[in-house]
Amino acid sequence: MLFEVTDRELEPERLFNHVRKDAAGAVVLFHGVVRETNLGRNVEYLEYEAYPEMATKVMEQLVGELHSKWEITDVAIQHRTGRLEIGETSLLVAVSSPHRHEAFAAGEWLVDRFKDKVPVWKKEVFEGGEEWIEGDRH
Amino acid sequence: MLFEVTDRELEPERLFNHVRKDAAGAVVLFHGVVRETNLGRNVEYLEYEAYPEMATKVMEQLVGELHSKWEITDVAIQHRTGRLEIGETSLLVAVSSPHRHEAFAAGEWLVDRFKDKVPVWKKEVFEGGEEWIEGDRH
Amino acid sequence: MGTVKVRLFARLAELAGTRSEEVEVGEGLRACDVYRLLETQHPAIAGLADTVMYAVNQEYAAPETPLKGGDELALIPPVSGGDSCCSR
Amino acid sequence: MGTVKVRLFARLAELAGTRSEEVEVGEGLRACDVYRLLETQHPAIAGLADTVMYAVNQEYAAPETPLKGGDELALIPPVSGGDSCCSR
Repeated sequence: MLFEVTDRELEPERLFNHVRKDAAGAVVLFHGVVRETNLGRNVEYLEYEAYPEMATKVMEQLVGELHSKWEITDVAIQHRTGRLEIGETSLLVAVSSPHRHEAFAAGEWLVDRFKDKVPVWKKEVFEGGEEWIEGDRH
Repeated sequence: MLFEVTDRELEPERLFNHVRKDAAGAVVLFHGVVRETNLGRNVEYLEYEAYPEMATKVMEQLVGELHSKWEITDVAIQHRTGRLEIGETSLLVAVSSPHRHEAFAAGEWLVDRFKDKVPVWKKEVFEGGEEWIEGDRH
Repeated sequence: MGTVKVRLFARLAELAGTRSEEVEVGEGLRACDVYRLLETQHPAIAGLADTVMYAVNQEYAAPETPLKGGDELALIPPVSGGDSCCSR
Repeated sequence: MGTVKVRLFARLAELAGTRSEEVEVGEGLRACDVYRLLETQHPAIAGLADTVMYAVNQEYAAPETPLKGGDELALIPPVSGGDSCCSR
């Protein structure tokens, strides 16, 4: 398992290489990307902030739960903090498995749980204002 | 939409860049990878063969159907032909969407339909023999 | 009435020892008739007709589809592209 | 009885104008009591206690969790990491 919170550009190729194993026939790589609009507003950029020490502990628990639910070969996650422009990747989740349906299901579950549990926040700076986004109302 | 059958190494970064648009918040990138074992046999390598002209037509139909089922921003697919070693990527499917659940669902659906419909075949060369794999018994 | 170009792939191509054949179009010639014709020329593919699908001009077509001069007929064994995962 | 390190994040940190506070541990001090204490020092965060979750030593904890010297208490506003998609 690999988990990193970083203020630098995320590294899909590195995460792919981390989870790719000879026993795995499928790798699902999810990219969460900054969109140009949200709640009907024109987004200028996002600011992400994390509580990294706790994020690491929560991720370890989630990945433990994931392995109890699906046959997963390996998992790698990166989240970016700081200022992100439209089109930049904020979250990368890579999941490998012998079986593609398990890789898809586990990847989707992990992104959902991440957004629900991991202590990371974003402030949206839009035309005419800014707002801390709280919870999944976006 | 981008669809290619090629005997060269597949290009995940290029496919990501192709489907990444400012309206899309999620990109799901599926890698189908050659596994070391299949049906309990030790695989040495795979040989993929395609009927490219027909594969292109079938893909266009599938992508049309996909757009009628989900809100998808763009799709890109590459399939590799020729000899593939263990760990190499045979199929790449990239799907972008404003909404991550639609990107996951559409990506999984497209891989399933691809394996069911698109005229591509693989021969498995294993320790002690070789066999054309027919259908999804693998 | 012209000829039909027949394309063979994967196991069928290997068994028949050819990837492409030309067949004269006779009155009422159907896709499945072409398979029977090829079976007599390439006995190694005999008995596999039930597993094969047909494509006429790059689209899946019923075995009874009538053929005309200039058509491309493909004999499609069960496909197996994509990943090397089982599907569960 | 020592002190508790309190960490604030995101909107709470911005409203309070601080990311970190030290609080003396009194008899029976609970996580939610710390919030009330901070409300009196930083009135801008008043009224938000219902939206906040607590973490003690980097694990989610109930508001009634008792604190001891050396603990790290974090006030966690509703999280919003990950992609910028709505979840449908």
